[in-house]
Amino acid sequence: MTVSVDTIKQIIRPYGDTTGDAMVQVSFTLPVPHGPRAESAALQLAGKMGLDPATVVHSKPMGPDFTFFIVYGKATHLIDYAGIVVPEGREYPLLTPKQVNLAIKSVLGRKLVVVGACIGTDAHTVGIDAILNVKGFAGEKGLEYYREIEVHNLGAQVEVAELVARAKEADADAVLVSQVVTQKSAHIHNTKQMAAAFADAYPTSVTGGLGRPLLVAGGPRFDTVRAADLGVDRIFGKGTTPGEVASYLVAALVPSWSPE
Amino acid sequence: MTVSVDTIKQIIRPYGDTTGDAMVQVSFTLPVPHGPRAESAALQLAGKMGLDPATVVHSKPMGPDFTFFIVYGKATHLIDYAGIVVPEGREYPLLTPKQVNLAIKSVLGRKLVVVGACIGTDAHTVGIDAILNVKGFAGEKGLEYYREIEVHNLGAQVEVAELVARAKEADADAVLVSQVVTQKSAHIHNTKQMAAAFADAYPTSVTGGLGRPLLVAGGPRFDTVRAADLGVDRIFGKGTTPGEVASYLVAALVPSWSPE
Amino acid sequence: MSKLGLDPAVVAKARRLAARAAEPIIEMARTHTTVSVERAVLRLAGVTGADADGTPWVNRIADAVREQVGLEHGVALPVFHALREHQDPRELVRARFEVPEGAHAVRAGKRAREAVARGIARIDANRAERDRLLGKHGDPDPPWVYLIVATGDIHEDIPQAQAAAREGADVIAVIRSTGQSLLDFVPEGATRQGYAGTYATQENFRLMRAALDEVSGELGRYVRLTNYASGLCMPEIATLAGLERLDMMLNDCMYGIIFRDINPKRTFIDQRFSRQIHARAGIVINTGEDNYLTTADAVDAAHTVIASQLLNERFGHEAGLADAQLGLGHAFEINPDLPDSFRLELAHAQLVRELFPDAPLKYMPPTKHMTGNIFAGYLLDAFFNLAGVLTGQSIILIGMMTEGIHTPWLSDRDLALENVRYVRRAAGALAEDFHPAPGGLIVERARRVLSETVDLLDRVADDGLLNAIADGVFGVTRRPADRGKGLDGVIVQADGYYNPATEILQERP
Amino acid sequence: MSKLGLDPAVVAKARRLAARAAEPIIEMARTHTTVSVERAVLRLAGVTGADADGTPWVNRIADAVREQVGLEHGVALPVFHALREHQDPRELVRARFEVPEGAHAVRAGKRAREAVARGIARIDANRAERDRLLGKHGDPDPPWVYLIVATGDIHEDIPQAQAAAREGADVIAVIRSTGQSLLDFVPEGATRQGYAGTYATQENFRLMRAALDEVSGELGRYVRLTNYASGLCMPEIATLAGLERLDMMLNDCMYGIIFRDINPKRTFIDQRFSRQIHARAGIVINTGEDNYLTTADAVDAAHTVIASQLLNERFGHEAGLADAQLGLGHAFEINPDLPDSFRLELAHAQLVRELFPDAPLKYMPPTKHMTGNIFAGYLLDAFFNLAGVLTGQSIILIGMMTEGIHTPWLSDRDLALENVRYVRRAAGALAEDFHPAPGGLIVERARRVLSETVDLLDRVADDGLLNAIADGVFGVTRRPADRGKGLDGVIVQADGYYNPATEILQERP
Ligand code: B12
Ligand code: B12
Ligand SMILES: Cc1ncc(COP(=O)(O)O)c(C=O)c1O
Ligand SMILES: Cc1ncc(COP(=O)(O)O)c(C=O)c1O
Repeated sequence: MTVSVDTIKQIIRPYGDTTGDAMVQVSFTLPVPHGPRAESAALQLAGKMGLDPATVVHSKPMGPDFTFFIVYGKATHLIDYAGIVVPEGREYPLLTPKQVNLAIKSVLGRKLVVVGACIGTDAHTVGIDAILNVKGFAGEKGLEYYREIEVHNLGAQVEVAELVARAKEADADAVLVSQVVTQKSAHIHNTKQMAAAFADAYPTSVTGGLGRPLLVAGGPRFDTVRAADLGVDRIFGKGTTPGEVASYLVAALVPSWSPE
Repeated sequence: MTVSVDTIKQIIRPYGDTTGDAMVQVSFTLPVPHGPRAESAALQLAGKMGLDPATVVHSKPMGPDFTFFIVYGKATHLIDYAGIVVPEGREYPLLTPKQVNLAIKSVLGRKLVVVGACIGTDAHTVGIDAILNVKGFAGEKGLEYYREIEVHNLGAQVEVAELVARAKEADADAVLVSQVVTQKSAHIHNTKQMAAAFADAYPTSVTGGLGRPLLVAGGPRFDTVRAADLGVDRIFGKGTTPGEVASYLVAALVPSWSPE
Repeated sequence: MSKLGLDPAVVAKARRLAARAAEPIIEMARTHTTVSVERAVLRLAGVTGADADGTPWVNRIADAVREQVGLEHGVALPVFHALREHQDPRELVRARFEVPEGAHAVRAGKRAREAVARGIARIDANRAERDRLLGKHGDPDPPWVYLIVATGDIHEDIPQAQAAAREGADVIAVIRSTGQSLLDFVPEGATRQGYAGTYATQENFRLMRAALDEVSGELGRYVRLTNYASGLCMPEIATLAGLERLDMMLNDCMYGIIFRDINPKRTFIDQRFSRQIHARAGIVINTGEDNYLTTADAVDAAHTVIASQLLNERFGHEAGLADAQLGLGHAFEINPDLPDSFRLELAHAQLVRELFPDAPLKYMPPTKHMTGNIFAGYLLDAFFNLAGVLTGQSIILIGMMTEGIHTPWLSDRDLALENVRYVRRAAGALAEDFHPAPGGLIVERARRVLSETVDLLDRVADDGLLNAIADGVFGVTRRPADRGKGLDGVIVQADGYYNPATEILQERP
Repeated sequence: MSKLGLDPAVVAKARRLAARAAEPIIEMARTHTTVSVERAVLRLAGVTGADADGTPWVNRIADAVREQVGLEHGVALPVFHALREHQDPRELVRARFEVPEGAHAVRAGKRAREAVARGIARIDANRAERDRLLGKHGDPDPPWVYLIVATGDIHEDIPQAQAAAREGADVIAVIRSTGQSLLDFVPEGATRQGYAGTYATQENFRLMRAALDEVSGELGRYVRLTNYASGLCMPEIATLAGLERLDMMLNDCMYGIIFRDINPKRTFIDQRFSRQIHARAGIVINTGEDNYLTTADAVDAAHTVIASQLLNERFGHEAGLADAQLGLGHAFEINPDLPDSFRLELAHAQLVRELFPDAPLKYMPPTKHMTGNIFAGYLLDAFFNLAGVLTGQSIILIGMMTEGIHTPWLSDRDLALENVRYVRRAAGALAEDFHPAPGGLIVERARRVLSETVDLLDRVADDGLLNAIADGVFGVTRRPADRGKGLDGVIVQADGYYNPATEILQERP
């Protein structure tokens, strides 16, 4: 992941209808009965969030013990827009299927083997299928369409032990797992557990993907963590296309190849 | 304004679907082009608001220069619910129209004179009419209905100088002004200007309402300020009923009377 | 093809009664003039600019004439008589005015008429230019999406208006500064200091129209511009709108009376002249019945909306407006807590549609029952948008989920457009599947509102419209005929009153 | 009264083809049994509880029987034969089983039948009790508002469910823990550790039903309880639902196959038995066609939904379910970016309504096209609610504006209820004003979907349903007949197979 920092100093604030008004909207529930005391609590929270002044524009009892609030207020915070360290979208070049196939064939001299699954009790296969199935996503064909990629899509609710076994059996170059359910941070736990199991199963494993298959995780809500935190090599988020994944696989597993 | 403080210590957090999850929703616009850099800026703001972790669940370009965001995150703040200083709803007893009339008649021995208006360029009369007109509000009749109250409703867009003149002319006991438009803090400026004009016009004026008519301001969005800040005697907000206002007038102008 | 099965005899009766109620008012308007009507004549005759204090020359001149010889003969004869000697307004205001007689009068009248005719020719040219641009850029199909800008600064308004057009607005309204309608003059020049809106000035009109012409070309769709005529300067603002090719104008026969406490006579006289100008300019007027429902209940007072629309129609026709220029207003303001609120609204909206089949109806979103609950607000706006689609409304104002909180933010407008776009795209031609059940709630409700309208107009025709207004029939606000702002600007025409503008406009082109 | 003017001959043909496609499957189900069917028999016969590891005794017993003598004769004869000596399950699992013959078989069969009959009598009593409570508390008019609780902890679920009922829910669904459908046993006791849902157990069913009885009394309205039968333990969960007076159950002939990769044969055998139980219990089943539209496109695959509903109907009827017990599922999943999406949806929803006039249709809200834009989501849910009103759907799941983000929060549910309440209150009987234009988009679309359904069923009837499933016809997911979980639990019945439950259920009461 590389970073880019703008050279111009630029301090921004939220925008309602005038530059600098800094207005934002917030909603939340407090576990207290509706009434003026609850409203004061809501304003206290808004204050702690740095909203000053803040107005409760709506409050509604939800049963005897909870109150829902909508608050508008002026954020006192400044954002140093110029100083923002922004993850670059992609640290590798985007290749056509043709280029991907050529890279694998000419450098590897054999098919690149990919094993994919939804692990744990997660049964949301639409995301991983979008990446793997021929049908693909957003107009791009999935990895099965690539002549030089051999895809084993294990489907949903695959246990980690089974995934490791199947990856070994297939002699996988890369393992792609999808995690969509995030309740109680399921996606984080499951992915870490998977990474640990691969580390165990491949004692020669060193960070960077040597000695074990490349580990790739994907799903719509991984944006609060980094790959290293999970023990995987890369994370793909919302709206990923198959071409991005194929290009990444080439960059990571066939690094010596260059499109020229 | 009196305060009440609970004796039990109670620390609360926002509630999504589990006690203590502390989840809140936020939306805002940043004056920057859509993209990963903007998203990082949105997360920076969320972080400064004390949301950790925070997720951008929606971001949308609005033209080339602005981006709209919806963010969900866990608020790191605690609310000391027990320690909250909560404004008591009302510092005076609520009276029936009969009691109000009796108080005025028996103590004042003449009609109580009220002058009402929307000042400045504000033309929103529905609120002040709700308080003054016979028709009233929320099932309660307005002040015109009270036999012992003489109401001069000047209507909309009354200039402060005219209001002062009319108040003098009518020998007003109380002046009631409504301010609904809050853009560029118009309600604050206009009310302050009105209070200052009355202070000027009644040189004997001392705080507490002696020597000048009682000054009452009302409108839906006065909740960020206190009466003293504006130089008026009391503020009424959203959902005020005529009975509350009449009862307050008695408490403030006929303090010696008691319902027993 | 009527969906409500309205009885044509009842409809005809309602129209007859409206005409009867309007007649005495029209007669009054024919025999009176106002300071603003006279200033409008000067504007048509080419007088522009203001003195160092910002007071327009037209005000200075009309005031001077009034002081010296009165305005009961009109401003045209005294001024064009005086113009023999003084050409520059700076001098003219210091002239000694007299009402010319005999050959002098004939000569002054002729020159006044020539000057005013040049102004009207410019209005005609603008109308032709609009037609040309509509052909060139394309005229969007109704319903037109109507969006508001209101920064107070014309130079901020312009990029916002262009952005709104790019996001789908077919009509841009520049909201006026809150105080302007009570000013008895039209401010001059480009302005940057408005208050919850931007001043309506000739230069602001020009700048905005030019900006929208630019974006119309870019988008391949003519983007209309609208502003507000109502107020103490209705005739003048209407004139400026014609001179600067605005496309629509808020212009109601009673709005100023009820919501700005402007004197009823003043308003009725001004509206007639201003509508004669609009008629010539090809401008679509938008009336203000929607406002009634912010002070009165939308169910109880539904018939007052219809009655007022029929009056506005009558006054409009009499002033020369074609049906296609009558953007009659109504609004989605029924309390959402009421059972069947949406069906009742469909009844009202369909009734308006069927009563005025050729009018480009202006349909206003919910405002009164919008609270701080922005989700509830977004929902209500969606049903408003749907009602618009189902009943074939023409000009759709876009509701903001934050209506109960603040003037629209950039994001409010964006979300509002997403809302209306979804509803229109998703519902498509759903109106063709909407057929109120015979004898059902919708049909019965529409019939009842129409019959209440007839009853009301019957009373108004008998008692007089001015008395009805004094009684608070419209918007539950009482406005006696001899009170309110601007009454001192009303003048009874003397024998020999001459107004070249009215003369030309009444000849019809 | 048809609004679409469907051709009855085409409808009849579709039903005939569905029956033909279903027939071989029914035959297979009649001649096979599964481990779960046999365990269900034991449960009906009164076997309860689990060993120290939490493995239910029914599993231990059935496994022991299978190991020793196989299950091809059913579990009833060997077990009731062994019961001569061992009464306690703890001992029974250690018994030596044999398949009794001659008089022994007759005696074991008789006692098995008596025991199972007691279980079925309890189901009958529950059904009568439901009828009594419906009379006492009152049965809400459809559409029923269906709300979900999913805390994972039955003791958290209970207050949430009661709160939801107080806020207007007519049906409470307790979502199951994500992994449960793949467990080949039913967990025991009250559970507090579920994962995005709470385990379906007999005790949890009992606790929740009691809590809802309490709140039904309070509200004067019988609040229904539903849970999920589908999965590897369909027959057993259906049995437990009958024993604990649940009111509805998710039960689809193909959901487990397509969305949980359960073996097709296993599923078809299990669903038949489970539906026989539901039929007897007076439970309304909810089928899962809505799920197809999360993996397939709602427009392209609309006919697969209808085809599947016709199959579910046929399988349901054959298992003894009345029309009033067929809560056929469908969903509002058309891409909101498509032109006419709402009208297309009205076509689909009305088609389902007219094809199954007596079925309590289950209508699911948008999920697939819900994004992080909660305002857009709230809007889409409003149109879903409106479609439900316009097309007379029966069981309305309540859409959450945060569907694209997280499992529902308290406030999401509250706002969702405000949404549906507004739409229902505002629209009232608007359906009576909805009359698709003859030859219009809605009528033509419905006709086309129906004809595509007929074509599809024609192919399926010829090629075999198992092949169609293997080809990915439903939910674009391929499931070959010899793959998937639980195939090893499928057993061909031997001559002399005896299942007292099936016997009693097929006698019909
Ligand atoms: C379809 C769906 C289902 C279908 C799944 C069918 C199937 N075969 O997949 C069905 C109906 C069976 C289902 C069931 C359930 N679901 Co569901 N479901 C959804 C839904 C509507 C859409 C998900 C989807 O398909 N998105 C489209 C795909 C293309 O997007 P994607 O997954 O993000 O994938 C993209 C990227 O993330 C990335 N990607 C994803 N994985 C991978 C992997 C790799 C290696 C790479 C490189 C990239 C990558 O690339 C993809 C293409 O760009 C969402 C709500 C929503 N609108 O998001 C809920 C949702 C995901 N479900 C949810 C839940 C809780 C469930 C249930 C438990 C009960 C319920 N409430 O419905 C059950 C049980 C499921 C289980 N055991 O896991 C929750 C999850 C909540 C959370 N955040 O924890 C959601 C958010 C709904 C909600 N608000 O409650 N569900
Ligand atoms: C009705 C209305 C109008 C009517 C007013 C008719 C009339 N005769 O009053 C018309 C159509 C004319 C109008 C015009 C305009 N309006 Co307006 N209008 C509203 C609307 C829809 C409802 C206000 C209302 O009547 N509320 C009901 C009353 C009963 O509530 P209330 O005023 O809060 O009063 C209660 C309490 O506050 C209190 N109270 C109020 N005053 C007083 C005084 C005293 C002494 C006491 C004791 C108590 C008290 O008691 C009342 C009863 O409980 C609001 C939007 C909304 N939904 O709130 C916009 C709104 C107030 N309008 C607004 C604006 C900007 C305008 C315009 C400038 C243009 C426009 N965008 O429409 C013009 C110009 C008006 C002007 N010059 O002031 C904005 C104000 C934005 C802001 N916060 O600054 C709003 C919020 C709409 C918006 N989002 O843009 N409007
Ligand atoms: C017909 C009409 N004229 C004028 C206005 C605006 O007038 P003002 O500028 O006085 O607020 C409105 C308000 O919506 C209106 O409906
Ligand atoms: C028919 C049917 N059965 C069962 C389920 C739930 O199954 P599981 O518990 O496996 O997620 C669903 C999901 O919505 C369904 O539609």
